[in-house]
Amino acid sequence: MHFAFTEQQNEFREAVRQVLAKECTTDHLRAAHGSPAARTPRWATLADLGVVGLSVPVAHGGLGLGLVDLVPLLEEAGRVGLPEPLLETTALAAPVLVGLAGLGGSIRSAPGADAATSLRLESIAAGGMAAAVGAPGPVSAPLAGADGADLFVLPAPGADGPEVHVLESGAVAVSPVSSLDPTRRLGLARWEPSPESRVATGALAASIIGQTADRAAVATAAELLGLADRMIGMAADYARERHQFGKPIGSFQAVKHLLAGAQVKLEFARPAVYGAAWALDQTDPAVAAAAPVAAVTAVAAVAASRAASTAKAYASDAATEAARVSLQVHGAIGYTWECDLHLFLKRAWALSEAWGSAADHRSRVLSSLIGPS
Amino acid sequence: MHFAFTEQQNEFREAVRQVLAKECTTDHLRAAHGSPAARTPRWATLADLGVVGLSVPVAHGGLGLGLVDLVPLLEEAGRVGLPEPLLETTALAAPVLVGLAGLGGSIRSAPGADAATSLRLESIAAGGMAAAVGAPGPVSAPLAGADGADLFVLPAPGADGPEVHVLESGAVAVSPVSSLDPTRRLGLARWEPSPESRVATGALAASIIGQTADRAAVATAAELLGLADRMIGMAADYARERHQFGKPIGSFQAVKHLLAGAQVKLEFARPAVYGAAWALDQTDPAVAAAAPVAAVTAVAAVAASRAASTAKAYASDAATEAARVSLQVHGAIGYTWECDLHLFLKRAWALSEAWGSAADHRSRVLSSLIGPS
Amino acid sequence: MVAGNLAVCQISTDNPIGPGPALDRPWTDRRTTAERPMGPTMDAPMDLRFTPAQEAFRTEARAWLAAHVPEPGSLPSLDTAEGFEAHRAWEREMCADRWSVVSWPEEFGGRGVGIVEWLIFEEEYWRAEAPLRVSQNGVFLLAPTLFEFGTDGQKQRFLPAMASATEIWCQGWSEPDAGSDLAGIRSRAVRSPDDDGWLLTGQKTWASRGAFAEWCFGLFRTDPGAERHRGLTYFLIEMGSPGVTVRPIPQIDGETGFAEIFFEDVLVPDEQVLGGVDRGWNVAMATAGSERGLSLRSPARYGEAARRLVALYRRCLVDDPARAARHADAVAQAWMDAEAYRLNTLWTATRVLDGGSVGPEASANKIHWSETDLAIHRTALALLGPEAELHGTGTVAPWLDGYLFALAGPIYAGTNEIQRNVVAERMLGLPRA
Amino acid sequence: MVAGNLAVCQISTDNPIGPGPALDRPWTDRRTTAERPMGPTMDAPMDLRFTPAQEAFRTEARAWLAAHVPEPGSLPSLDTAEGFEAHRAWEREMCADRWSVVSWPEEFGGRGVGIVEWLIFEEEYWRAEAPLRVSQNGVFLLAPTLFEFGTDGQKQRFLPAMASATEIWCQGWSEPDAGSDLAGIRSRAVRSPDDDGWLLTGQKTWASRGAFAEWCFGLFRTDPGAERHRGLTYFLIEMGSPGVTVRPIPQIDGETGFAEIFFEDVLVPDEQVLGGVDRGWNVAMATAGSERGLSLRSPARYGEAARRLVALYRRCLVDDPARAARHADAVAQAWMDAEAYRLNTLWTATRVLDGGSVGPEASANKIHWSETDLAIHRTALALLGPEAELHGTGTVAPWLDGYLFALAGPIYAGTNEIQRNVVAERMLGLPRA
Repeated sequence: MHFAFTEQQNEFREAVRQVLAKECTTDHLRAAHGSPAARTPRWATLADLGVVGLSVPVAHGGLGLGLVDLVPLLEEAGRVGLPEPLLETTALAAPVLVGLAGLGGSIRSAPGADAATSLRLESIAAGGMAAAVGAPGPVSAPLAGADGADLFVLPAPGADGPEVHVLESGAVAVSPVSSLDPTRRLGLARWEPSPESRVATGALAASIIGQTADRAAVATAAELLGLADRMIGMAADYARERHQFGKPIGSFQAVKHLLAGAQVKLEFARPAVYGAAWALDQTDPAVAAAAPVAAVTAVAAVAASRAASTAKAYASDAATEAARVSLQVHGAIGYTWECDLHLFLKRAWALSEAWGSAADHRSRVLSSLIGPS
Repeated sequence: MHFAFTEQQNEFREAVRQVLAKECTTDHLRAAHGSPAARTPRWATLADLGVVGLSVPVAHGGLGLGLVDLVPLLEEAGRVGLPEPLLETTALAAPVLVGLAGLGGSIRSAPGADAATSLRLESIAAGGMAAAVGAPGPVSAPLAGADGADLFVLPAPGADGPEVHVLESGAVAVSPVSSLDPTRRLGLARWEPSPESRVATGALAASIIGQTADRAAVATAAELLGLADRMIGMAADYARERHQFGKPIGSFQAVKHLLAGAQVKLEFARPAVYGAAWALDQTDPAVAAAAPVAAVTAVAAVAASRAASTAKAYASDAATEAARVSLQVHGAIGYTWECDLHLFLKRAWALSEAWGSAADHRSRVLSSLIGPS
Repeated sequence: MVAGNLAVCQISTDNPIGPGPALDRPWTDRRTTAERPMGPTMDAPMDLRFTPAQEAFRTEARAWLAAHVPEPGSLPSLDTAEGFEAHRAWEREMCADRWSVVSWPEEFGGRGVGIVEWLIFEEEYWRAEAPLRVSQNGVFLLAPTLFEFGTDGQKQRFLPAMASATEIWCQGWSEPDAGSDLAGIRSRAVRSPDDDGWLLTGQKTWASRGAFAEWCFGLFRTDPGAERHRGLTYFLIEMGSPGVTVRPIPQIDGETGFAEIFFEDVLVPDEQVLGGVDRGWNVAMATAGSERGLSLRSPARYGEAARRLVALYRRCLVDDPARAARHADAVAQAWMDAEAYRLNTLWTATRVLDGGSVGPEASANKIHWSETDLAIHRTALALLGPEAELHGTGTVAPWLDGYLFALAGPIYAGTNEIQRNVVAERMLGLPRA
Repeated sequence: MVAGNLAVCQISTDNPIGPGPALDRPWTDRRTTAERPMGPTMDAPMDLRFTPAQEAFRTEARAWLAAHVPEPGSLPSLDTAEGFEAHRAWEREMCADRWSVVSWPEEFGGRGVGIVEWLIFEEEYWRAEAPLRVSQNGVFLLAPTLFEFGTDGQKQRFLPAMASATEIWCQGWSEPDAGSDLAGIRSRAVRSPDDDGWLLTGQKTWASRGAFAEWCFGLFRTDPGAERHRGLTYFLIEMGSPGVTVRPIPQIDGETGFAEIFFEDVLVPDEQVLGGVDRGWNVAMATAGSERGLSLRSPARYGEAARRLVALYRRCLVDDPARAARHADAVAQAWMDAEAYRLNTLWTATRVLDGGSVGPEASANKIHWSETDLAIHRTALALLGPEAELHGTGTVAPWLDGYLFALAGPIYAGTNEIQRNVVAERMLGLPRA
């Protein structure tokens, strides 16, 4: 039992944190709100650092790492409200392609995947492709990151059950849908399923869709951790500076206890997210090799899925509580456009509902606890 | 629109409050915990004051008043944790008998009810009969006030739907069941339904059972108001006296806000309970005559029932919050047998679940809002 | 009466009496008010129904609103210059038929009706989905103070123009360093050189409607020597006066709900002092009271929102029953919170009608309505699920905008932290820190 | 390494580099710990599984417990004289086979295993529904302090007797006027006339196990001149000493969980001073730390309760599906709270294993476990509904007793209000009042 990140992982987080502190300031963020885009100079920088290609096999120009390696970086992305689709591209799309390419178990010494997949993986690692990934549910629902995406991974109902399709931007017509947070780049995707675009059917498609939903839950939860930490930090800073009744408002117990409550929620959300990332990696043949090989049992898969839901439920609640408390502590100033707080509030609200709300995941957890009945 | 108690009602409350302040101290309460009983000298005093017979027609020795008149007195009963079955006898059993006796609409100039019912009503008013009343649901459930009751009003499943039976203690075998609060005098009632005991069947039985449940919800809510007020008051007193860090703990914002939160819940529970009592009286032919006559429409009945559930849900939450907060403010001392607080905590916990919990009633409210679908 | 009643207790406790004749027990006296020697409505039996006259008033209001209320959502936002004027026009239209300030005396443009009728009007107003009240600050916050402290001249001068929205008011309370700590006000007023009035200097902020209003009411320090709550004066200031600069403050939703106002030696004549020099704090507290008390947030506002929430839930039951089930408890609680607020308001209104007043209950009120507003909108967004972020969508926008506005509820009009202090200190007698 | 890493950032931010060879990016170095020049376990990949050795330890513990744990509920209550002895006997039985203090060195009766093995043992202990630990105060609160501050003589004298429950300890922290404000302690100690030790005088309260314990550890003021936190000394006191009087305090459930202890010139020899005269506060804080930190509440306790809650929910699904549905969300949340506590404990344990320590996180921990305990039991009672008050009933009693105990959670070991202050001040850097 060793439940901690490695020095490498911590160094990587620190490096990315320092880069984002410079490249993703709230000024950058405000600019992105004005003209959101998928691939930016910042995206290129992240690609150069190896962040974008983290889950792409080494043979295809990536780092061949897993969700445990990615989660700390997603936390940092959340902390700065990173506008680019790191979650969709690196946490979701690339692993789907890797799985399809049958690189499982030997990810670091990849045999040739089929040509198209290889090219796409290489392009992702090089920062040349940003993805949007569809969630299970109504095909008509707006897609995060769709507006400006190069690559689409889309589930669709097929003749014999669910199917998974992969298309490039040329084959998908996107009509933008406005979100409270413009950097979400929501869009409605209109496209024609075809034998060429179909990459999986039946059981394989179902498992890809399920695993993608679990990875999305954990990756989104990781971003929410960073967002919560940022909002609590902003409120604490403000509470130290702002004076009323002749002292810093942070010295009032009411303010202390508001922030302490949010901090405790965050403290306990973190290990839940890290543990879920580890559990998912254990059930991912493409990554499990990294850790001492573990046979992926059905039981382990169910437990991993439950861990993913626990992580998302906890992180969603922690982030919405941090948002509520941070706004209350800021008072009227936090309600202004000038104050940076709203940039993070809006993203936190959007992500807390994305890929399943806290309540949605709590009911998933309970069903899996009482088992099929 | 005049939403207030009359001077008469306030005077009655004040009179009862003063009597109970002397006759139902925490010493009396501790004694009652040791040897709980249904009819006591205190019960006689309440009968003399007209409290016990409040809902009994004047012609039968009562005051012929309604739930609006009784609610303030039940609040006072709750405030002192009155051990005697005022709720079961005066709020529930007597009105059932009145309804059966066909005294509706002319309650104050009662024509002859059948002999047995008249005798029972007179006996109740004179303080000679204490009742226990069964709730809808499993017949096997323990009955509040059963241990020591003289009169039983019991619903039972019959050949053609629900039935209501009225029996005296001789006809019912009661095996006591111990409760966290001994003054609840819980008991399992074993009895044989018979044509003699049967007083209502079919629609009449159903409506008696339904109205009794609504009245019980509001009457219990009223006792919970008194309990919440008592517990908050005890905590506020303690917070003024108890010093830590060189000042009264009540001067710490954390303590202030705990109690303020509970107080706000209580403030808004009160009118909900009073309004529900008024609504039920409006739909009760035996009482409606008191107010300018109102035709009891089905709509009014549904609204009254919803008001009753709103009252119980609100009062249950207010009382459990008051209990939690009061114990937290008292700290370790509140956790001791010596401190009187537990006498009220235990009753509040029991009553918050009795006749439907807050959650039970919230779902009743919602169903009635969306209507049959 | 009370004496007699006490006597009874003496007897009944010291040695219980038998069930004597009913009249030994005053509360058993069934004579009606008319028949008994006793106060006015004080002794009317509890009755939550409205009188025929009140129902007639409702019918008249409903009919007028049905005929005049613009298509819901058809007016541009209150927080744009265009929308501001559109809302001003709506106020004029209401005023023309005496619906803008129903509870005011007729001489000032009202109908002289009571608080119950005002509550009825509000119910109809919200049910009709009529526009937001651009005159709110003046009508609900300043007017009560004017009626209480204003001279006849001031009433004549300001009330009719307020009723017709010819003059729209904004509030000059908070300052950058005086928010929760209102007594920390630094803006000051000194006598003008010609002694014909006061010269105001300083900065006010969070002035709703401040970007477009014609007039502003606010507190300034007239006695720099006096401590905190003393030495403040309540001024009525024309925004067009030389030396007044306004800087709109864009808010979280990008619109400019409020503004900063800068005063530089702004000359204000003596007749625009409300309630006397150096008496501003007491005067202002009257307004703060009404702000947190009955007049600012009518129950109808939340009752209507709760009604729409239940409708949304009904739709969700069809679209996504599992999601609906997960939030059923919250929907019921939100509806009950609105209903409890309605009943509590009727309870308080009756007390006021019977000669009572609204004390620290106003703080409990403010906590309740602000939390109710949040609960209603939070629950609606939960029912909308992933759609909740789609602020461009017709079904979503009202809930999302409403949520953003509700978020400010626990902050403005005195933060809920301050209100909890008031409840603890004034209702429960806990010591000040 | 860090330097190299910073270098990379410089380059990549100031002018982005192309995807150079992997080794430019230290975090892409896939060499194993063994292969790389680096610290011990520090760089082991994340792995939540237990080692084969640890699993073997679990198997051994499970087998022993299966063979020895008395029928659940068969022992009389810990808070009765009879039950106290029954629980002491159980501790002896565990000690005989070295299961009473697994994490202690073998010389003192333990197995010298690590924190992970201790957590595993706790999981098995709770899963086996084994008796409550009557030695808890000594083993979990005093022992860590003895190991840190005790002399060899003190360790030899007290630890083995503690491991075998021959001597059971109670805690003498709080005083009637020193609860949350522990530094307000008034009980004092003065040098004995013959200068052979100290004379203790004063009153301690809320001493769990105080009614029956043989020994007591607590703080007394040895330097009346020094202010608050200074001038306190940590004493180990034999309850049988002349001048010690115990008054049991019946608690809310009628049992005597704790006691008041009165000291009147109680002679305590110098060798029973722990950690040096006037240094008591620092010594005590170490214990307070472990009380709120890892050692007091093992995750297994809540994991097991959550498991029983889910079982209760499953039964409710059959008996009363509508009720079950109303509380489904709370059941899931309670289970997740216990699970999050387990994961957070493993996270903290790893940090400790890697040489880190438990700081103010201990306060966050205490808030979380106390609220989790309440949530689990409150939800269980909600599922039981009207039955919840039936404290005599087999299925109900454990939940009701557990709820009453959980209610004390936010109060003892430092109220949650105090803990929130610590979190705000030490984790978020907010200023002290």
